[in-house]
Amino acid sequence: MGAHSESVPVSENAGGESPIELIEPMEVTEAVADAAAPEREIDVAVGDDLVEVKNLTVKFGGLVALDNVSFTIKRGEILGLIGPNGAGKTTCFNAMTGVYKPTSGQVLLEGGLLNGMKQHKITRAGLARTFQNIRLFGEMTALENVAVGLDARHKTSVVGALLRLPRHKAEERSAIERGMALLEFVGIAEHAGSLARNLSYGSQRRLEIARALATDPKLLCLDEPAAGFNPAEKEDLMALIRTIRNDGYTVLLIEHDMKLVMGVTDRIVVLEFGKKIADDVPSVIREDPKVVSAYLGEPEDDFA
Amino acid sequence: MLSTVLTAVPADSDWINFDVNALAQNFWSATFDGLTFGAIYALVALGYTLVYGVLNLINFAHSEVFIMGCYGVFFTLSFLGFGPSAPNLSFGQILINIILALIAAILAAAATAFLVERLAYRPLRKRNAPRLVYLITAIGASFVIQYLIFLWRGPLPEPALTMFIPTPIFEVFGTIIDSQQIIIVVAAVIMMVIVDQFIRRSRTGRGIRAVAQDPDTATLMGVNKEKIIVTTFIIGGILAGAAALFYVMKIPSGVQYNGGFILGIKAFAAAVLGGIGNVRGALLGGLLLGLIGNYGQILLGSSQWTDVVAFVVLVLVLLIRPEGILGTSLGRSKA
Amino acid sequence: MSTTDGPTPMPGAKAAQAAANRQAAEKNPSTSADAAHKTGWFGRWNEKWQAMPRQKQWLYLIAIVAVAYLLPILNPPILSTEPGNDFPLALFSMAVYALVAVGLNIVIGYAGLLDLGYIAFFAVGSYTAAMLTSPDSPFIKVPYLWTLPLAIVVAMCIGVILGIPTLRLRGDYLAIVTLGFGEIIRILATLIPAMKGQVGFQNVGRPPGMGEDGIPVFANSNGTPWYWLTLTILIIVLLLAGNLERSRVGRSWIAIREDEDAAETMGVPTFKYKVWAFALGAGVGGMSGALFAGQVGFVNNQKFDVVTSILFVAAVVLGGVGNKVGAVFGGALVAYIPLRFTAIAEYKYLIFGLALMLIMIYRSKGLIPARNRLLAYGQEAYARVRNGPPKKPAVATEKEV
Amino acid sequence: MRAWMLTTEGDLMNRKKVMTALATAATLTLLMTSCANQAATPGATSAAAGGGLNLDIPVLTSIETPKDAVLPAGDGKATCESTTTLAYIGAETGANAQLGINIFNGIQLAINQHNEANPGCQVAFKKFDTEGDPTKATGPVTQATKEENIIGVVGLPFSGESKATGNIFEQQKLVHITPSATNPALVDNGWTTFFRGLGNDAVQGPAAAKFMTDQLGAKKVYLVQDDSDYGIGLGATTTAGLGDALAGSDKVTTGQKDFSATISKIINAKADAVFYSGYFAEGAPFNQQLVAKGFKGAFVGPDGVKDDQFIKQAGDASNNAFFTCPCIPGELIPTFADAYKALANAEPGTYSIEGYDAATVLLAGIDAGNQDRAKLLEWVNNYDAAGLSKHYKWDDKGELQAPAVYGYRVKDGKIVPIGPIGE
Repeated sequence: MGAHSESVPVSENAGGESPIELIEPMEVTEAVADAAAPEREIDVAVGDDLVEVKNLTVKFGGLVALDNVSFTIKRGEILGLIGPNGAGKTTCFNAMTGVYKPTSGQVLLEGGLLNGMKQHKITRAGLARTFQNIRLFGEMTALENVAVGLDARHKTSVVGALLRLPRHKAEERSAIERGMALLEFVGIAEHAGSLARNLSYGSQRRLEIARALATDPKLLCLDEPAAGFNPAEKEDLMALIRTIRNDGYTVLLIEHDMKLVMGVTDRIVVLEFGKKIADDVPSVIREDPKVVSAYLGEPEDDFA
Repeated sequence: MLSTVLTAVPADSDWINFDVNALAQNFWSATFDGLTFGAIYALVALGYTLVYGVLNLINFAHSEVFIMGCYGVFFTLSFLGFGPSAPNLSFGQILINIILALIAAILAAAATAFLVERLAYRPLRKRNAPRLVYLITAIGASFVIQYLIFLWRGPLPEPALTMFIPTPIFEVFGTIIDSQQIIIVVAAVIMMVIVDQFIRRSRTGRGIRAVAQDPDTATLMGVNKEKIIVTTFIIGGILAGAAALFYVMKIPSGVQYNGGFILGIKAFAAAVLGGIGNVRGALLGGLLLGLIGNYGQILLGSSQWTDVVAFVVLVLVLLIRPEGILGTSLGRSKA
Repeated sequence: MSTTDGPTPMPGAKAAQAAANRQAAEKNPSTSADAAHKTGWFGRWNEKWQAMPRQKQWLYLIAIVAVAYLLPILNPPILSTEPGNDFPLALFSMAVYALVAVGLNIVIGYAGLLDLGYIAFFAVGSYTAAMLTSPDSPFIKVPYLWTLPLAIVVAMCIGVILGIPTLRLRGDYLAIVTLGFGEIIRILATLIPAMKGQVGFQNVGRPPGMGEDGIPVFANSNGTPWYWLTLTILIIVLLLAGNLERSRVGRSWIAIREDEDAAETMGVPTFKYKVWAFALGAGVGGMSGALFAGQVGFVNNQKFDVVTSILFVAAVVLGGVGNKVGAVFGGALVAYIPLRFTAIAEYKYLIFGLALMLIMIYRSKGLIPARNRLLAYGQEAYARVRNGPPKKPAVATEKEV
Repeated sequence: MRAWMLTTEGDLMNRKKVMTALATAATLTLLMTSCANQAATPGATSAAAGGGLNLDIPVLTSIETPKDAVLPAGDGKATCESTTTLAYIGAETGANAQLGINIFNGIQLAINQHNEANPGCQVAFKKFDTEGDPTKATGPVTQATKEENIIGVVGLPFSGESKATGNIFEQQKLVHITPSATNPALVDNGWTTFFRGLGNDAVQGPAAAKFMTDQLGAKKVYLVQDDSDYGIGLGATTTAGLGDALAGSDKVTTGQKDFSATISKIINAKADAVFYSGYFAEGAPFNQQLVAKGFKGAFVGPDGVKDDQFIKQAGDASNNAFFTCPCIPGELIPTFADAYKALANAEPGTYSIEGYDAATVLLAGIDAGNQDRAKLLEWVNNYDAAGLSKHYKWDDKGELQAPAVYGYRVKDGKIVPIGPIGE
């Protein structure tokens, strides 16, 4: 961690939540971010509420998977969502991204209600996600996978594509540019032409992130992105997540690996049995007795 | 667009009518007859439901499992000297012959189900094929069976088989109920109750439900998933074989190479109507579909409407309540 | 698999699962190398083709198209279906089947929707052409060529009407609903008097033009002009399908086929694109039906059976699901075999049924495996990656600091 | 919950067997109880009376052949190019294959006899398969018309395919004689190359009506027609011929299997004869169900029903069946029947002799030196001579001038002729 350095977001208000230092690679990153999402508004205040989860409850039959959970995600932060297995992390995540209909409660993005919206509309509203078990489009190349994400912002109609109208051509060109930039950003540009299913495991995870970033999200939700990674790969991933944040994205991270969570997040929400038991910066969470007891008896966990 | 075609039809024809009087007049006979057909649909529907529960797939070849059962009945009874005219035998002899036919039908259908599972489904399961691949393979299997029968037996229906002349048993609401209707409905319902209890109470049944609910966990817990799948196919086949006997009883000239096709769609519609994956739903859906089809036929004025009505019911159910009337799946049903 | 599953049933197994996932994923590259090897001569040929410069590709294409147009005149001895069947008419049949397969490929191959009642759209197109041109029909008459676009529109409308209730559901429901629908159209043609059941419509219209001998150019016995007309339409449809393929539409379809939930999550309006696929496929099917009706000159309810529908599926699967060139090949083959080898014509359903099974089990990519190119300018980008020195990824740069 | 996981496979299987046995046992019990009832009251109540009918019409054992009948052998002195070809176009495979086989065996017999007798004129014979399908017929017909050597055609057997392809023959001026297509409207297309070698449905319908009312003595005839061109057309002409004797009518569809609705109407109408205007595929189960429901009257069907399959499928129920057919019982012409049997290893079937006679007309033309399409067409146009089965002379539309309709009945499991009807 010590050797690690962070690049700066383009935002002038940077520095609200975490200390930022200006260093060289910034230029590269900035260029990439610009290319990937040229129209993105990044000159916004860091620290505002971006997403509000209000009294979210999800029931499956008689089982309460998520019980009246509320928290906020602030613009420009990396929020960790943790908890022992079965605590309701993924349920919470799925309820936010529209996979499940919450039994009650609300999810607001920049004040707009997301509940009841179709999943693809939620994505377009600015919430993108990756999957715990990688779900790429296996028969597509890496670049095409990213292009699907980019299409979320494209406006070509079926007729436009059929007749190759100018907008279609322009969007196709920009898709190539932005797609390549994104692949470069996550570090797998040389595999742009490989089928997703032929990529190595690590590259697949990175590609998922690139694909999610391609939808130009306001909030990027990562569902256990380090699952199956070795320590070195986890280091790389942490660096990538930070870079993403520093590029002006807000990140929600569900993770099992406590070391990773503690190392990369700005704030952590802890769930247990579907309820929120803690919500604070990592250093406080680490000492919270409730959290510690929740995690006791989890043999495989390297929480320490 | 279709509706504009309909309204543009010259008025000289009575191709569709809403003959409420006819329905009122024939209501009870349509009801009893509909229940008879419904019982047959229900037995076939169970095969769809069970396989769907376990594999999450529509077994397109199930209609051919059923028609092979029909051929089992046909060959056995032809061999035993039955033909288009009512047999001149004592009731004991008829009974024994029918039982032999039932056994043959069950064997033929169950063997077909087994082969379909082995040749079409298992190789795909081994390499974890996508769903579309299963569907196409099953369609291919169904096609192959149909045209093997076609090449063997030709395009025509087999000669009719009359097992016995239905005799009036009693009269309800001015409608005579005959022995055939009673046999079919009661036997089908009893068989379905047995299957229902089997699924609920027996060890294999619990295995089936475990696989339906979560195949991976079931495997981890020591259930032999492959064996359960084969068993499910075979149970479906046994029921289809029994349905075949009743079908030939009801429609003696229905044994034809492609005779299972429409019945298969109707049975599937019945399974969806009741809630696919739900054993009791299959019974309910089958009986309801039999009734709806028969009422529709009388109301609209041609037997061909039965198929259209069944199809429309299927689409409506999918539209309004895709989980069916009873809804719950095989795995989730209470133990 | 499904994200709508309830809570994970097995606590404590996540790490193991992730490791297993990883193992599975790591295994893939090696198996795919095998797969590339298995594609055989066509695979190699395909690679060569992709590596060719655009101009050279065009040259080859023009040569192939020219040969295709000349086929009825060349009547090559081994290929020819004569003496059993007139070769130009056989070519017409093949072209119609190819067109059907290209249309159905949009539905099955791109969007992964198994439509087993495609014949219904073919029938709708046939009836549209027949009812608007045949003297047996009470409706207003229009020139035959107008019925081609009309058949597309009518078939698309019916596709949308049928698609909206069913496309929200899982794929296999769609399969059985379409199967039923294919049969229902036939029954309705029997029941509705205006559709004249088995009696049918005679003297369906044809494109204008009269030969010197007083025989219309587009007589039902003159296969060549019908073939040329259909081939031209086929080429246009192929070009348009290619346009769609290399656009967000094609990407959305393939994404839906690969993983519908993930596609939805990536912002693809999956339902909308499924309806589009269904409707566009229906449109092509309708047009094929209108062409067929025009050539045969006679339409009744007997030929629109579900069996033919399954032959259509076989055509798509044979060529390679998702591959439009394969679809052309598969469609032509399905029409050609019974016409050329009349001795085995009786076994065609058995043969194609077996082919469906065997191909799905042993060679699920079909006879002509090819991957869809989904980016309009993808080749340039890939060439850049291959040729130019890859830029150092941003993250790697960071790590060095 | 856990106990079952430890169960051995054997247990599972046994369990299943028990269940199956239970199911079977339950079914058996049911069957027993109901069959007991069945045995007590055998047979169903009869609703219709068949008493007034004259069902026992004597079987025809021989027919007179015209003394001056033209035979394919001719005088043995004919000469022609060795490329001269006649063709059969029609079903060889598919659902309608049997009818096609009957016909082309007849043609083959005529050509064989001709070629044996005429060493100087060896006519070639080609067959083209349409499967009897209008949509498939254009290919083979076009191919046949393109082959210059083919100067005459026997075919096409079915009305639908004839309708779809008649214009191609007309364009190429190729004469064709259909041995079996009976739709009256076929001659109204203005085709000069179309000839019909038998009576059409407009002849058969009234003949059938007359047969039912006069010979069978039916007072109330119920007419059931299918949805085919053939069934509808023939139904109309029969209805007209029946007049007041028509007790009612109903429609069925191709492929229908359950006829109970129609049958209850028939029984309610107390009809003593049923005319089924359609094909045997539906006619056979229809009659079987009709008789099973207690119908005691006569079942009459046209040439579409007259098929051995009808007997096979309807079983004993077919004993009440009569057929009308514009076809001549070739099996009663010993010379023809024997030669046919030697060739085809089967009895002559429906339309075998029509095929034979049609080929004879064309062969006679070739022998008379009419060896191109135009001349052969002219020859058929002016033809006026007896064939083995009947006299052949066509009017300007291509309709036979003196067609005959024969009646047939089922006796001892076979279809046998009962003589000309409707005269």
